[in-house]
Amino acid sequence: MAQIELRSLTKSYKTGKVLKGVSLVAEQGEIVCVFGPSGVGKTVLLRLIAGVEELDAGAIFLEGRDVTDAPPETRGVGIAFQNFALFPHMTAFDNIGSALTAHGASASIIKAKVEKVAALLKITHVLSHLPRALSNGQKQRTALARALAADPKIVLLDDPLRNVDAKLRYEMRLELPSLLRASGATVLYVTQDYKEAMAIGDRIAVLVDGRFEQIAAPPAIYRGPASVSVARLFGDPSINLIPIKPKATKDGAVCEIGGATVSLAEIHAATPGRSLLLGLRPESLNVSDQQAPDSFPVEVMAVTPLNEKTVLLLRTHDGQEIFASEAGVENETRQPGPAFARFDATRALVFDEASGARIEGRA
Amino acid sequence: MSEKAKDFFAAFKAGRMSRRELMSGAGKLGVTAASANIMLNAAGTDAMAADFDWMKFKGNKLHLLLNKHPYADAMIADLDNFKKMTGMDVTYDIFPEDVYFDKVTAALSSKSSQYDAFMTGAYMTWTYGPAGWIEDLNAYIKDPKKTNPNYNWDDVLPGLRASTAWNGVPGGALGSADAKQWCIPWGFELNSITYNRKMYDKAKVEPPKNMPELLDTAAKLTKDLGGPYGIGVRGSRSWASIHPGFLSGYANYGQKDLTVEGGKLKAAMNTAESKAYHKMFVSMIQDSGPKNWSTYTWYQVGTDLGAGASATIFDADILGYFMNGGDNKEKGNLGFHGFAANPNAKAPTPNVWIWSLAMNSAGKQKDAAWYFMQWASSTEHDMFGARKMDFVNPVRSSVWKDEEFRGRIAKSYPGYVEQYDVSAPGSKIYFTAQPLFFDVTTQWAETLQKMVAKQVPVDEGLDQLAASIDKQLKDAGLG
Amino acid sequence: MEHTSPFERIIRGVLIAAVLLFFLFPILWIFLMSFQTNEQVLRIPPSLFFSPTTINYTSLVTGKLQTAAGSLDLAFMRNLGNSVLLSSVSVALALVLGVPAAYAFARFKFPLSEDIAFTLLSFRFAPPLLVLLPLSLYFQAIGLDDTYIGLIWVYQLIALPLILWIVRGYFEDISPDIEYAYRIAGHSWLQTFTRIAIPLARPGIAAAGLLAFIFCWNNFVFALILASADKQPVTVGALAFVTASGIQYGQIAAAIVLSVTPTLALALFAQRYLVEGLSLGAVKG
Amino acid sequence: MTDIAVPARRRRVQLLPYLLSLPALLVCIGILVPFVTAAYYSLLRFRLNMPAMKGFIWFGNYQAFLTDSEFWNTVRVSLLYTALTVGVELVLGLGIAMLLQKQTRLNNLVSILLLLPLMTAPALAALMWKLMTNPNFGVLSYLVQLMGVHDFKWASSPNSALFTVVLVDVWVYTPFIMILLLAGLRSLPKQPFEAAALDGVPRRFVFFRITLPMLTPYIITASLFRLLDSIQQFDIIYPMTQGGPGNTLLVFQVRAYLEFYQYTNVGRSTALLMILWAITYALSNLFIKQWLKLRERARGLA
Repeated sequence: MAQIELRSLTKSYKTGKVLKGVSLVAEQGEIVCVFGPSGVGKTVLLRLIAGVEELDAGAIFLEGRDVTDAPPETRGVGIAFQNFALFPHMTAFDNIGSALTAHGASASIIKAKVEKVAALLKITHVLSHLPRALSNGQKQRTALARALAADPKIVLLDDPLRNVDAKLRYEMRLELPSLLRASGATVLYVTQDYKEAMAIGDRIAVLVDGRFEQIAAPPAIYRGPASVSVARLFGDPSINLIPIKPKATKDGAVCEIGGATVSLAEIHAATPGRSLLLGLRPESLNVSDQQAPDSFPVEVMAVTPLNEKTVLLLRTHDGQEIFASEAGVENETRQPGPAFARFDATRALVFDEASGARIEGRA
Repeated sequence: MSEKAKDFFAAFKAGRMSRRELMSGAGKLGVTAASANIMLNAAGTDAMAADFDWMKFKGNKLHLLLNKHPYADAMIADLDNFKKMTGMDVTYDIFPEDVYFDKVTAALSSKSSQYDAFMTGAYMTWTYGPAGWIEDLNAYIKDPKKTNPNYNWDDVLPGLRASTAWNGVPGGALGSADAKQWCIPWGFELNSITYNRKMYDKAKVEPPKNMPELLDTAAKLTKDLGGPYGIGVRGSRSWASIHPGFLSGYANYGQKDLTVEGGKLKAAMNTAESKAYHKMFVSMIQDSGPKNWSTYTWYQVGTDLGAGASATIFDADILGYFMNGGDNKEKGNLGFHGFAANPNAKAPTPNVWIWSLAMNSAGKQKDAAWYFMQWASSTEHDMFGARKMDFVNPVRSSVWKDEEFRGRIAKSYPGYVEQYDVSAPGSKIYFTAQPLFFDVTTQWAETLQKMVAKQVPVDEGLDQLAASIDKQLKDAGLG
Repeated sequence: MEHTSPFERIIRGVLIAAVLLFFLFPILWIFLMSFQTNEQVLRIPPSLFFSPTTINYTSLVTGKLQTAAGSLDLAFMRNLGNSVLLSSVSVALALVLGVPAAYAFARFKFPLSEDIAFTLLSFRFAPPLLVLLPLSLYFQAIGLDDTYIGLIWVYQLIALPLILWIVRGYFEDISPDIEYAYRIAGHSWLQTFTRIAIPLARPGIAAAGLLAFIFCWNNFVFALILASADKQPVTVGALAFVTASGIQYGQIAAAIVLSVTPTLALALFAQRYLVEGLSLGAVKG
Repeated sequence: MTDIAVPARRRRVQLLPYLLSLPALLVCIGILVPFVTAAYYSLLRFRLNMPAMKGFIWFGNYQAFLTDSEFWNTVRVSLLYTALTVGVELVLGLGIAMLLQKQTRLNNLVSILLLLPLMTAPALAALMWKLMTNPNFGVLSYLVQLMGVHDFKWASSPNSALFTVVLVDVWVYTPFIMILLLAGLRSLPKQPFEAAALDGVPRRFVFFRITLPMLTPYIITASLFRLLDSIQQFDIIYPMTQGGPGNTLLVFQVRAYLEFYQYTNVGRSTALLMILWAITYALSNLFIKQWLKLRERARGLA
């Protein structure tokens, strides 16, 4: 049974329409990351589901029940806010226990459950503290514990790692999936960090311009983004987009990049003359001093070694700047200057320039 | 009270026992001096009860609005006798004079039936009467079914009876044949000189006999005493600053506030004589008056005299009377002196202030209220207050003839009775009765303040005042 | 501000002393006066030295005033009781009415909300006398004339706008997510309001309540016109010492001292909240 | 992803906020019925002790004010009094608040003690000040004399009357402003000040460019409430001078009080008060608009 079902939710504010028909079905035990750029309405969506904001149109079903008009306290969800929203006048224990008191649980049950979830989140030692005495990480764990304490069937997490430091974020990214899975709840996890989404989500629902542009498992989204906008959101540096006009030749489809002719995958032979965007992930670009078949000449403008990779800024001969990245930083010989770039045509993504939709290149 | 005690008091009442015998005898019976007073008057009220059904309104509850004043204190001290005699209950609200009349206006204008009867001055009835807030008491006084046969209305000083009766016509003479009796005189004040005898002896001056002398004496006192100032008069921005000494002296020069011609009112403060009088009065304050004159009310004038900060006051005689007693520093040092401001006048012409009792038109038990009023203004209560309490000046001629009262005053307040006897014949209300009384007097006080502060010369100030008042009279359809 | 030179500290000390002198000298003088007889008060020149008497206090407390004119009954303690009753009930009512309304304006944007909020605040604009004149007529007609209920009702004009204004701002500064979190956890709106919103706004409510209490306590005109002697508060009642035979300054001083005491006690009690409570909220943008 | 056509939901009418705010509104409106009555009275020639001349005269009472120099004097005095008291109290209150800004036990105690004048009812405070400025027994008069000023007449001279009542008002109400501004100062964020201190920015610059702007919302609120009380002043002036000497202190409410309770001129009294109301309304509106604007801006930044 679908635990969460959203049907064409729309919501607008004075400043404009934020959600323009959002639909989603999430199954039991599934972690769905709602991902999208900031300000796109991810938080609004969570609030609609939690019932603290009112829909303009659409319907929400939780655990098979229509809760569109139900007040928040009857929806049976657990939520953790981005700003934690702990109750400043209650101890961490009472904060976590608040979801249990509402359902009239006995003191001993509350104690047992709070301590269990606190142990899971490693905050047992601060249970008697007031929020103002907690560190940011402890606050964040308390907020999570509060969301999980009552064993809700549905958990909504609003960018819970945003306000914690990098180290903690990294740790939590590793811990969270197993923790959430152990709870057995269906989780909607809002984030604006694609890595986080990919690390945590069973599926990622990409919210762009008021709609889910794509809902799919992380690798599928990365490899096969439904559109330019989705493709742009994944990857760092982000995907290179080069306008091309494929031509059909006897050897198959080709296009011109920076004066050189480059082969495309077979399927694009069917789209000659159309304005397309060639999407090249930086890591799929191969930069070499040597000219090779299907390579195109570039100028290496800058070399930026990062920890685990090196990012190159290239300029094609027709003036377009693109990024390439190479694993590792060992290749210290890499110098600015003329070079040749090449890519694997079967892994290149091709989008229709007008609609932004991806043109399926391979199965 | 035991029967024995009752007989005892009855014996005194019948003249078979002297007062001293009564008091010592009462002591032996275990009656304190204070309750002896009440018992004594109980004997009086017993006498009053003859031939009248005082119990007619038994069980009624009256509610009074009273000013914080010795008259009210005297009434309250005697109130148990009224309750006993009539079987009525009486409660009251007391407010200090500063806010008392505002409270009365508030209560009456809201047509509140809360209060059955209340204390008032005659001037106020010029507002309350036409507004329809108070009853014409002639209907009660003249009705033998309502008024006990011993009430003896004619015993009340005729000047006071007239001054509290008005026909409601703007400018109409007080006490005219068609006048309505808006209130019953209860106690009253004459305006005269009270002076500090010690200071006068020290400065070697005599009590002044007229306005020019007063100016000289006050100036000399201020100069010679080195501290106290010469003359205290009221100066606050209120009608209350106009009506005591100021208007008494003004009237003595034959001046009027307004003139009435053919039913039309006209301001009369800008005559040459008036200007001369104002100049004297103003320079008297400037030279020898209190520094804070423009905030001076009854209280400051009295307090200064009692505390030895001033040597003389030209104000109510009873203010001097109060300051000569109590715990005042200058207690016993004060002298009293009737005062004719105009050297050419034969006798003083004090403007009077009459504390009176009036009946609320919105009240729901008027006949019962009248029972209270006639008791409170009866000879018996008047006599009790005059003899035992500070109920001066009493309004009944029979009380003024009472030797015990005169004796008590003569002993503790030397010169007071003489002052009264000189002042009384010429005393009456010298204001013109009309609805704009408070507008006119307040503005008059404001103008006086400006003159004393030298913001405007006297002549010019009075011309402006008269013009402004004429305009207001005209606007109100009176001028 | 941390690095203050000794010179600056001295200047600060002197300034604070000067401020205390200006604001507390009259209070101190009144306090001293309350232990003097009228005769001592009215000495020329005034003096700091006197043999203290407690007569003013005993006469206030026992209700018997000995004056030149004899013994008078005083209703001062009753007046004090009236003040306590009128002010505390008025503020309590204003809180009961005002806090939910303040919450509504802070949390919900509903049609006419700003208009209603402004209207409520604007009750402070109406000159008291303007309302008072016809009010006494209406009160007479509907039987509220000279009743505690009538007075408490009128006192809402003083207390309610103040409480609304301050508490509304305070609520607005509390993150709504905190309340949402509680509701989503399964608590009803009312539980959330009473267990989260109100406790969190407590400093603001306490501070606003205290200020409203002070303003109610100090009111003079409403009480003067609308209350009879047995219902009047100390502000009007203290005038009873202004008698025809003199002003009893000693007693007025003692009355002021006694009348300030309950409010001062309340302020000391609420001290923790006072500054904190005013610092968030209304006052802030 | 295709849109499933779902009809727009009918918005539920939110009853709760109305339920929460209506009782307060009703209680106040009940009290405000008299306001309408008063507005009507102000259009009448209506003097209680001359019932015969009662009649509807439209804006006759108001028109009469236009040419009445006494009225303009009242407007002038009221505004002057308001400007002086609010101005002095603001400056003084801000100064004291800054002295007490640091959270120490002593400063907290001082701030509570300074509230004492506010707890003294103005009506009683006026009575005490009247005694303290009495030329004979008054301790202040005595002190002033010791300082060699012999002819200072406090409330009794037109030259010093305004000074005296403003002094009493300042004494009573400065603590009110002080406590609001103290709360404001203590709630200001610390960073800008620390940064300024590190950069060695002059104190004066910090005060005018950082402290004052950040404190503005508090200043507006404090001034608004003081303004409302000050322009409607009655409790201090009436007992001290009844509007005198002359017409020096004849502010709106004192004059209206006399017009009603002494002259029983209901029409003129209510017309005066309606004008006072209009002035108050306009001034408050100005303040509240400003306050809302600042608030909006603060929200926008958040």
